[in-house]
Amino acid sequence: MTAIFDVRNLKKTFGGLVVTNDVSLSMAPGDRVALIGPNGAGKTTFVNLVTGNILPNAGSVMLCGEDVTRLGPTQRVRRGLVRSFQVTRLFPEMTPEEHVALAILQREGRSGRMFASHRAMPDVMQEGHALLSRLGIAHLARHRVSEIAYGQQRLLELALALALKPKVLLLDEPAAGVPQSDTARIEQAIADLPSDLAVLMIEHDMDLVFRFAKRVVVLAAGEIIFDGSPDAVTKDARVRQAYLGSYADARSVA
Amino acid sequence: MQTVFSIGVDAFAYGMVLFVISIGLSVTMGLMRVVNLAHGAFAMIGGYIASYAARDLGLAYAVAVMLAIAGTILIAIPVERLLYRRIYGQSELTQVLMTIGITFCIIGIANYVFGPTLKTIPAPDALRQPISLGFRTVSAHRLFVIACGTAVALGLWYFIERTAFGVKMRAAVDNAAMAAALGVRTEVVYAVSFAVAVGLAAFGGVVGAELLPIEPYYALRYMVTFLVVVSVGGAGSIPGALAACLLLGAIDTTGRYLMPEFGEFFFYLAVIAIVWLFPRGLAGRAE
Amino acid sequence: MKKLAIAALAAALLGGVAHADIIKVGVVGPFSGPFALQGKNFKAGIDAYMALNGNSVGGDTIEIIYRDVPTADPAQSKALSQELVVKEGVQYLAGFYFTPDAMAATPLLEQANVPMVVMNAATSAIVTKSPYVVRTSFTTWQTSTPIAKVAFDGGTKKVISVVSDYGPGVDAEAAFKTGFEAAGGEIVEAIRIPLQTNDFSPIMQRIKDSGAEGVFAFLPSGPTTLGFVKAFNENGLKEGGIKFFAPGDLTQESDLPALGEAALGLTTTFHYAVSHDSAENKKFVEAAAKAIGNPAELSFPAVGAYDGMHVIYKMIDATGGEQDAAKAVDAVKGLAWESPRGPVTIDAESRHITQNIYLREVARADDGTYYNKEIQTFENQGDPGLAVVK
Amino acid sequence: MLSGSDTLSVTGDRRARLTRDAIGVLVILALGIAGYFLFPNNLALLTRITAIALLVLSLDLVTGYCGVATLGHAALFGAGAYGAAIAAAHFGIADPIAMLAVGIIAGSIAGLVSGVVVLRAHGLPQLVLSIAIIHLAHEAANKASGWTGGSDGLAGIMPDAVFGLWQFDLWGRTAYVFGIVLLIVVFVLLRQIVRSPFGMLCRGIRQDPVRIRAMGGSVHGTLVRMYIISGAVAGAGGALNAISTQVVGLDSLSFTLSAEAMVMLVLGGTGSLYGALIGTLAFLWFEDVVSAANPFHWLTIVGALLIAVVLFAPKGLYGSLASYFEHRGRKNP
Repeated sequence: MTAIFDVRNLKKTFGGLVVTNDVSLSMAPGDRVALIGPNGAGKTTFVNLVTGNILPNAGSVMLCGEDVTRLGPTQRVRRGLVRSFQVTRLFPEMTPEEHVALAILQREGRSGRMFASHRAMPDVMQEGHALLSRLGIAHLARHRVSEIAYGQQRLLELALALALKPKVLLLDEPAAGVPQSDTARIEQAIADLPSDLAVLMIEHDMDLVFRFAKRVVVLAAGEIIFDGSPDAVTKDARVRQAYLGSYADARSVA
Repeated sequence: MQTVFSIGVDAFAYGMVLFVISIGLSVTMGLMRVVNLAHGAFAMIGGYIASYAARDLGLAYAVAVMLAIAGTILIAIPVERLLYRRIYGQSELTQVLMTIGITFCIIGIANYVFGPTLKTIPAPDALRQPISLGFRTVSAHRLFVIACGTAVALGLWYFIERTAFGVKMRAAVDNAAMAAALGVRTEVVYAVSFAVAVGLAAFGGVVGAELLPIEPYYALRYMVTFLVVVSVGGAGSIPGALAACLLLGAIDTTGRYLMPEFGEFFFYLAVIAIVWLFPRGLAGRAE
Repeated sequence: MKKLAIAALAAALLGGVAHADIIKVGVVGPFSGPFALQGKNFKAGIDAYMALNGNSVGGDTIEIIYRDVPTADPAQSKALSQELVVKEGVQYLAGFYFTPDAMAATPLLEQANVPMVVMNAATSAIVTKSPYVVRTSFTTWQTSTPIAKVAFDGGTKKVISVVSDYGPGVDAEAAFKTGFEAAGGEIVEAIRIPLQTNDFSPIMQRIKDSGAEGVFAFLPSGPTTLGFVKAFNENGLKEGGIKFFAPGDLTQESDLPALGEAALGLTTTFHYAVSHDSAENKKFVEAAAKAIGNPAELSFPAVGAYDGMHVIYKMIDATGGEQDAAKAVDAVKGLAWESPRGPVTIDAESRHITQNIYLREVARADDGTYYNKEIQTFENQGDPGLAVVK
Repeated sequence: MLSGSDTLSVTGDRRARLTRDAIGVLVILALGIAGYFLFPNNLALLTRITAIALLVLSLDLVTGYCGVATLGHAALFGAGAYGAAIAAAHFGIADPIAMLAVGIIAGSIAGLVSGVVVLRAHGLPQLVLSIAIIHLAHEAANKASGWTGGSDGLAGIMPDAVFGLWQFDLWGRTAYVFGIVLLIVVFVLLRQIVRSPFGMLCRGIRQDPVRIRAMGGSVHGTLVRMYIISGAVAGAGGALNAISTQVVGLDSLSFTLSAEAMVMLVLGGTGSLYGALIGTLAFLWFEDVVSAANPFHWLTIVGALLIAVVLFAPKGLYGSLASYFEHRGRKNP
């Protein structure tokens, strides 16, 4: 299968510090890849490089065969590269209905319309409602986001990403901060993601990683030290060293 | 060449005056995160007290300055407790509304108590002499203000960066909850910081009165100038404020010398250019 | 008998209507904000006049209604004037410290049948905007022209002009330039500085570098004037023998305590000094000082207001209290009287005040206060600025 | 409250919305008519309030809906006022509708320019950019006295009768009706805009611009567009001011007016068109009453009012009222 998302030899330095070194990662439609790595491994920088918030010193990012390395974040989103945030970034004064409507309209290039509210657009309302129903938060459609529980906000975060109909989806710790009781729903939602979508999930929770991923990529000190099956990852010596080493370091610091 | 030196001296002196008057605002806006439009009002109160002490009571200049600082802080304490405390951490717009309200009230009261005329603060004879620099003369008062500015800059820098209180203050601003958990009494920190800011305002109002004379409308007349220099410098940064004052002072002075007709254009175009290049101010930190 | 009684009653009633009216005068001025002092002077002048001349004319009681326009704001001035006319029913509009404020209200006059008595605004053109405008103050041209002659005759041939960049400043510059060049002098440079100027040192340097023997200046009163005069001294221009010329706005009495020693010896020309030596003025100063509270705050807008009230009283007298703007204005054309500032006449054609302009010098009185000492009189000066307007 | 309404009826929604808007328009209209008959002698003031209300509405669009802090919004208003006035005084365009159109265009252009500049920074530096703009605009108008009349103001604006039928009169009746109609039209258009996808996008930007970018939305472009719309509204206000007072002064391009507009907006409550209207009405009415009662010391009383509002109605008059009723509504459903 051809790669829909292809990162080649990405390199980023801050001052003299190399934070991303020669990272390559390729994904095909339908891939379920988990990106893991100890703290400070450069995951955040990698996400920012991929989404276009910062520009690399070398290397390229290809999306559907197009070189998007020099494009800004919004351009990449419009080409189908969508991310979710590790800490929910929603509009506290707006309702879930408005969130998804905005995303749908944005996707269709209709967000600049100045007359007629989204509620007068049956197609948008139906699609939005279907999406909220799929994630089980339709009953909250008209509550302010500031009034709904965090677990449900995480679901909405997911809904927002889906409303953009991405080709490649970056999930940044989708279950972070969610109470135990709600994680099942989020996991279910992730399991139900469209099968042709390429999903890259950054996650700490190894249980979730094993249930979700068909492939695991390990980032340590800015380099990819492992790229293979979930079964193999725990047996890999470098991975063990990276993790245990860093744990040992962490303990000595504390 | 002589003209260049001459402009340089004027620019430096003007920049330092701006610095002495505005730096208190940098403390409230940068360290306490309060858009304090009433800064000029406190400077004005200081000026009135000094004028009353020196001119009507005939006290010595130094005594008048001390009285002005102490008196202004004294007046500011209830204002802080009753009003400012309500707007810490509120939105900028709310702070603008409250502090403009306070400014209006102070203007009205000053107008009622002191009348609408200009008030001067008689300086000692030593400060009233023109002093010759060889190629030109400057008033001794300007040199005095330059010295005051330098002293304030160093003192404040030491206070914020080097003393235990400065550490607490920065901690309280960065994360009030965390600071409180560590045993910092944030309301005390805020009250002291506010007193420092008001004291600086009063001091600036008094020593800057030669250039910005005291009258009831003082509080609004120079509000924009204070706001601009502090923001251009990057609120909360002393070196930033100093740099902004000297830079804007230089641009203003040069512009007024070379093309006085377009003085205002120079100043504000420079402001736009600086903010365009440094959208967070000269010494702005990432937010 | 009964008929007679009714007639008497009717006469009494009618008479009552005709002779016990309240005539309202609307006064627009800056009563708060940066120019509150000038508005305060308006009120002092009006109060003084009413204290000395009673508050009624021919049985009609005069009532003053004040409206505040803190800074030049023509839209607000027009709205308030309109409100004074249609809501309060004023028969006379008066006051107007700023030219744009007066200009904005002139279109109302004819339709409203209301005369306007300008008590300060000093741009020549105002009186041409409506036949119902009468001015009892001065124009910048009127007060700035004589100083040009004084300067030239005093031996200063090269002058630099420095004015604030706004209407009155531009007027002053033009008036001085016209007068000075006509006399044979040379304006080496004419600088207009922004209204918001805090530091005048660069300007002083510029004056020094220009090689002029004297400086002509016009700036708004208050902090700007203070800053300019102080800088003039501190930068050694006074010591350096550079002469200082200005119309009297710069050394108005309310600024003198603050200017203090720095102002000593400054020469200005103006239509009024609080120190003017006449019985009429003594009476006025006494009453106005009482009205304003602090005598040190008294300055020229008070006399404009005082004489403005005189004109309004004459108008009321002439119309018998009826609202008739044309008749009222006609009645004061050519009116001459002894004002606190000296003999004055309302010019029949321009409806602007013809008056003496005095050359004065700031001097120190025995009690240590400063005052404008009149040293020369230019008699019966009209407004040279009107020729330029036309 | 709409909680638990799983079924979304599009037509029902629309009807509810239209009803709410109709009520809003009717309230303005009723107030307008009441003003006309109850205060027939204050129409000049009421027209001025209407013109300033347009400025405050316009400010609300960028500050309340987009979160842009500006103390230079009078630049847009002044552009409209001078645009209309110059068209009338120098080019003989005296038809009020045409003057209005010129004002709207001039305001939009000013909106574009100041939008591009102001949006360069955030927070305090942004405030300072806006202050710089208003001072530059003020100075420029002062310098170009040949066109603007400089500090003397631009007089000699003689608008024709509206549609050739209604002359502008001394009592300001025509100007008032003209203003109220303009306000209602603008209000209806703005209601549409703030509820449209575009308005939603703007509100999103105010709450979290990063999220908008992550949705592929253009923050800068959207804000500039809103600034242009805001300029059109402020320009209409400026033109109304020029038409009704027939004189334009430098005050219409002043920092003072900008700051006052901000005070009125915050007083009423940001982020709501009603808040902007209520803030303007409350502030100017209060100012008029107090300054007529005591022309010498009214500023103190206005100051006290502002302090009281922050202490007792921190969300502004309308905002606090709305949340009070929302609160009550929730307590007693």
